[in-house]
Amino acid sequence: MGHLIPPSILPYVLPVIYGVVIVAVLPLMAGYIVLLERKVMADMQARLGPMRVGPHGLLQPIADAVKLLLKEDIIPEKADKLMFWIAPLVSVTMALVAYSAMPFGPAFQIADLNVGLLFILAVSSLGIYGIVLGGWASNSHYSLLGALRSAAQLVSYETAAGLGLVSALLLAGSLSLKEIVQAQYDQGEWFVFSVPIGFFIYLVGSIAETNRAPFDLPEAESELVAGYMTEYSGFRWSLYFLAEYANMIIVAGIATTLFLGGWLRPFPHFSDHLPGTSVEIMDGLPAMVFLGVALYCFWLAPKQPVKIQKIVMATVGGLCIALAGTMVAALFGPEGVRLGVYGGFWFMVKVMGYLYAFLWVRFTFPRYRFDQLMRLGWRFLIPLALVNLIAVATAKVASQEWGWYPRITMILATIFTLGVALWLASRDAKQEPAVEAAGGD
Amino acid sequence: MALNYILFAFFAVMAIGSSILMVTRRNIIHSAVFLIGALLATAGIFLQLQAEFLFVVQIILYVGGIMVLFVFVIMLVNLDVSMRLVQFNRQKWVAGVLALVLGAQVLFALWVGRGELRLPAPAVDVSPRNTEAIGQALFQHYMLPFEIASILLLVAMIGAVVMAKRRV
Amino acid sequence: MNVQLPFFLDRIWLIPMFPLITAAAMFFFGRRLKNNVVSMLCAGSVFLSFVFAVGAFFQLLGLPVGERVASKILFDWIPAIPYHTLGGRLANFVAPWGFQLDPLSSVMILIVTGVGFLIHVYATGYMAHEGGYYRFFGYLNLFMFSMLMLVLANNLLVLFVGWEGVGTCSYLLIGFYFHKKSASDAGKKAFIVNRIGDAGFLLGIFMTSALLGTVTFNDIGPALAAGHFAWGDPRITAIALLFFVGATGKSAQIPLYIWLPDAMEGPTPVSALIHAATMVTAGVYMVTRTSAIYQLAPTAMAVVATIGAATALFAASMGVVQNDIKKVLAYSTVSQLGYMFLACGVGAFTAGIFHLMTHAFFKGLLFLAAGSVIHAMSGEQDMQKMGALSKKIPVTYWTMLIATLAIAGIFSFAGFMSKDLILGKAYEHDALLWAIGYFTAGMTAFYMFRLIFLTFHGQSRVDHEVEHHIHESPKSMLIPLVILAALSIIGGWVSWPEILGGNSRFVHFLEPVIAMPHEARVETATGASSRLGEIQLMILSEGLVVLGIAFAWYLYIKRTDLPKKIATSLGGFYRTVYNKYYVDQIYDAMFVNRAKDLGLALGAFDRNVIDGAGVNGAGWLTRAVARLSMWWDTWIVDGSVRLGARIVWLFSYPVRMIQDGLVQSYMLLVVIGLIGFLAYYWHIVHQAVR
Amino acid sequence: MGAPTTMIAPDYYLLLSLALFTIGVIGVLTRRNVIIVLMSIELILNAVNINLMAFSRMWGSVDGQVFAIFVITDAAAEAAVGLGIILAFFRNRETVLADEMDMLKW
Repeated sequence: MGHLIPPSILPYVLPVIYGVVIVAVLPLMAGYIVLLERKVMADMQARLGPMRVGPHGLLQPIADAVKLLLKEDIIPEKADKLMFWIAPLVSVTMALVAYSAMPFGPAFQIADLNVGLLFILAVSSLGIYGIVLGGWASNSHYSLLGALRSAAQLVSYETAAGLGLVSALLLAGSLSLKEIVQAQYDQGEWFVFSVPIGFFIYLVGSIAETNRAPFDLPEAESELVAGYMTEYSGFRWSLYFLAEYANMIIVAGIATTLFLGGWLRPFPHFSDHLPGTSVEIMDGLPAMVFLGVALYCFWLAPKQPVKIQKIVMATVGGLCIALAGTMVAALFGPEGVRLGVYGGFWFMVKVMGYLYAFLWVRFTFPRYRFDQLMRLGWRFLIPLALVNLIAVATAKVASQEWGWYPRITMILATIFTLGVALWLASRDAKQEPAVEAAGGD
Repeated sequence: MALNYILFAFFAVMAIGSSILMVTRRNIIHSAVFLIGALLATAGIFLQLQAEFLFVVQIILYVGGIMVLFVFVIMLVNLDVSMRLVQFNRQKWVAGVLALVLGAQVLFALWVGRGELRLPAPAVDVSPRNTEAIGQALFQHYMLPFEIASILLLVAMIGAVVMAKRRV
Repeated sequence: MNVQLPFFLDRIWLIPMFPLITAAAMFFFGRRLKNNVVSMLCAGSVFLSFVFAVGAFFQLLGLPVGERVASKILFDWIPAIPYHTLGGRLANFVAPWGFQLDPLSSVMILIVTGVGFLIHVYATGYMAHEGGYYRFFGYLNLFMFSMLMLVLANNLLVLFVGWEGVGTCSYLLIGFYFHKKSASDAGKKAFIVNRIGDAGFLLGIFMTSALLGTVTFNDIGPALAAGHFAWGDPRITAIALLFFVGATGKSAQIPLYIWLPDAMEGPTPVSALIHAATMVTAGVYMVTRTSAIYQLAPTAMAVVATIGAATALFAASMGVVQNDIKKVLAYSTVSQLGYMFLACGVGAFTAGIFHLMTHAFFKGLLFLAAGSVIHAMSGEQDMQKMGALSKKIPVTYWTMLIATLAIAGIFSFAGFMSKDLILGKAYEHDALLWAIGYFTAGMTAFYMFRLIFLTFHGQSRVDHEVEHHIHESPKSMLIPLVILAALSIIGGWVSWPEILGGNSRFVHFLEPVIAMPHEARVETATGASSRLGEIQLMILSEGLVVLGIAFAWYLYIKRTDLPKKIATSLGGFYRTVYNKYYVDQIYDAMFVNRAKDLGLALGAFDRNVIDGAGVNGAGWLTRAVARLSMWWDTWIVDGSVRLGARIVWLFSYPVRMIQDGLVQSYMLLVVIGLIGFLAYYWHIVHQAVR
Repeated sequence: MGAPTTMIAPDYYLLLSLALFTIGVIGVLTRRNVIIVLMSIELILNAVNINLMAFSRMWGSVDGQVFAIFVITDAAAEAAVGLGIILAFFRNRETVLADEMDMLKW
């Protein structure tokens, strides 16, 4: 189709398409992550969760979205109109912009900046303005306190998380996300296995950065009603909501890219071809999974109480069939398409796993006090990250310059860092300050 | 081609406009926001100058760090008092005029030396590994300044802590 | 002498130390101690001293007669200072902190510690109900220490230390009831009068060391011998007279006797111990101690004898008319001291010391008995308000009667021995002196028995509220009375005169201390031959004494109305005597007021001349100059400074306008500078181009 | 990013930085609010950075960018200390106005 469009704008076409796709899909994804969250919560609490809207509440997100869009949009009297209007936009915009460097697949990436990782970090760190300005603009103490808290929280944990990332960057030797994934492919193992402690630090830091439980102090219902979102409602509120979940996906994507091997499938080097073809057997796996889901849906469909639900369930089954078909078709399609499809699949799978960890943590741990939060960030994570960084650097030097066996050095570094972590933890346990420090700065 | 000029014009106008607004706003928060805008525009200029690393650093440090600090402090100090006061001091007119005179002088300098500065013809990839290049320069040629800068930061940090600490 | 001395002799220096220690204890913690503890400590320490004294005495007796002297030098108080005496000899002035025990001082310490111990015991009873118990006994022990220092000293300076010490203690004890004005006045009077005497004594000491080049007693005799001083050398006479001035002060002789009667303000035990038994005899002791000097000064001897005799008569005459029981005893003390000086004056130093001892016994007893009477009368001292007490307080009565007989000189009582020895010596020396002493003896018998009759006999004149609780004193007071009574009886027997078949052992015991120059011995030898013998003298005096007693009985028992008549019949004379011959008034007129006037005059001089003309004038002058210079400072100096400052201020005005402390205006200046710089730069470039 | 085929003359960048610089100077000189003064200083530093960028691009060397990094470092330090001072001052004097901060006069 190259002849349809003038060559001058050719380089700009594909990115635009990708961008449109992302902006279109993201809200839907966010909605379904919410549904997933509620389902998981219900499961962990031995409940059913939403069941009414759609089969097993499958249509719940759509219902919520409609409700939010139709709600009245309230702006407080004393609020700073301009800021009140801008703030949510800032949040969501920055969240969306961050996707422009996110590699969903070897080809599925808007722009491969050679500072991609830094770019994502930078842009996602701008999201804080949405929160702070919104909290300030609504001219309410709850909002302001929540905003300040979340700002402080973000600034503190960005450092730790960034340092955790750097340990992986050391191994990758590049800031370009694509090359990072490539490095993991070349070195033959995901960096989560090389620098597990870096991964752990980033996990905690990312949870805090996205204001998720147990670090959800900015919107702690028991303390300040809903934090910076107290005065927001309706569409703007949903924008904040969207921004939060978009950010979750971003941090999950970053973690996937840096530690979980990005779009690489498990055991990327294992290759066993289908006889007579160049088809990897392992690539059949996704198709099989979708097929199974489809069959399950078809088996469920007649059991649905209402007719519409039967139809919906059947539709879902058909969707899954279609997906499986595409996968299979992609197997025999051109190289680029195949890589893109499968890369996207594995990427999303890993992201979902990471998010599941988020939910799991959220429903497991109680909320922190603010001073505890700060102490954890400044007195445990950051020193640990620094030590980890030094250890990893030493290990890398040892393996590169002195020719030690890389895995051994990495394991040694990890063990050393673990010791340090234990020491730090015991030290903090020793000097637990009084409760009067609560509320922090 | 044109796109380049368009980008530059966009960023330049955004930078100048928002900085003018920054200087003139009555509400400090608005000023801060417009300064952020100006900084982002500057970052865009950097990007257009193919300094990706500085572009990111500008965003992370300036926008994500320094300005967050500013907004923090603005929210800590009581605004609505200072908002109701006169915003410009006694010497505003003479100061403004003098600043403009200074600008005019530099403008004169630019006018004298117009057209003598040329950007080299763009190589196919101008320092594709901008980050590596900066790293090399920073850690080999500018090692000492780098260390001194780090010490400067340490001192500044201590000073800030001592200053902002209560009951001091 | 560093031959190994026996135990007690080697430790004579301890004798004063015991009272000193307890005195210090009293002053430091006395307030916290119970009364019985205090009395145990103080009396106990004095008793310890007494034991040591007795031991030392007998060990001294153990030595051969020739070298009966034990001296102990603790350390050099004033190290040796070489200097030239008036005689031109090179001498070495050294005042060792030394003690010396010879027959004389041994007798003294026996008297002091023995009588002192008894009086301590008495005081524990007498002072039982007084405040300041520990203070009283502290002073008393301090007095014991000083007195023992005085008698044990081996040189004049240490003796002077004791001398002053006893003076201070006497002052403190007379003024013991310091809240009573009369008491504190009496104390001050005693002290000041003593100062006069002490001044004389001190001058005497200076002259001694200047003339003889030594102050140590043992070296005085050899120094005199070495100096070849003629008999009656005026310098020696001067020394002797100066010493005698001190003696008159301490021993209450004319003209300095006036303090002793007032000293009766003090508690009775004090009167007994200090103002009868021991301290007042210090003068006699000192004169005896320096007898070597007196031997060479006949004039001084004559003065001493005359003064002594006059004092005896004079005081006795005043004692006749006193009504205060203690006053009577005080005047009798003065007159008895007069006897002692009479003895010294006629060269019978041993007799003087002998009388000193017996007098210590019976006069101490008299005072204690009087104190017992006062105690019984609950503080009443006027004999007019007494009478017929002999039944009520028999022990006191009998002991006092014995003492009276002793002082009156009835045969075989202590007083008889010593007094008749003195009279005999006086008679050998000069008939007139003997006559005075003889007459005084009669008066003594008269007023003493007047005291006895007024107090114990006749019909009672006691107030009724006092009447019904007259009571005998406690044992602690009576036992010393009894002991002293016994001593008053037998105390004199230690020197039973040869004529009555005795051997005057005491006198011979003292002989070696008194160096008799041959001239004096020759003189007395010649004097003793031609006149009456001792027996006749004794009989005469006994007769006179009995006469006096009978006269007293006739006046105060038989015809109690007569004394008034006599008093009125010779009114002026009586009043004169009754008012002690107005001596105090005379002294006031002659000395005290003159001294006051002098003080006032000096004060006026100080106020007007010194302060007025000198200080205030200088002050005024200074102030004037200061005002001048202030004007100069203010207008010229400061003015110029301010002028400069003003000028600078003026010229700095524009600069200061810039320095308004505002950051932004400074920034503005920076911008201006930048503009200027750029303009200049462009100017340069322009010229370079052209 | 696709490399632009034609380049813009550095003059434009210099003009831009000049404009920002002048605006910053005006802000520094005229605003009473210290915080805005500080922000204007940041603006001035940005103008400087633009210059550095342009020249480093012009000479094709990264030295200018390195200097820009140092400038940013300075800006961070200055902001931290300055804001600390402002906080302390506000706590003591309840004001953020520059022309009331004249305690060091003369």
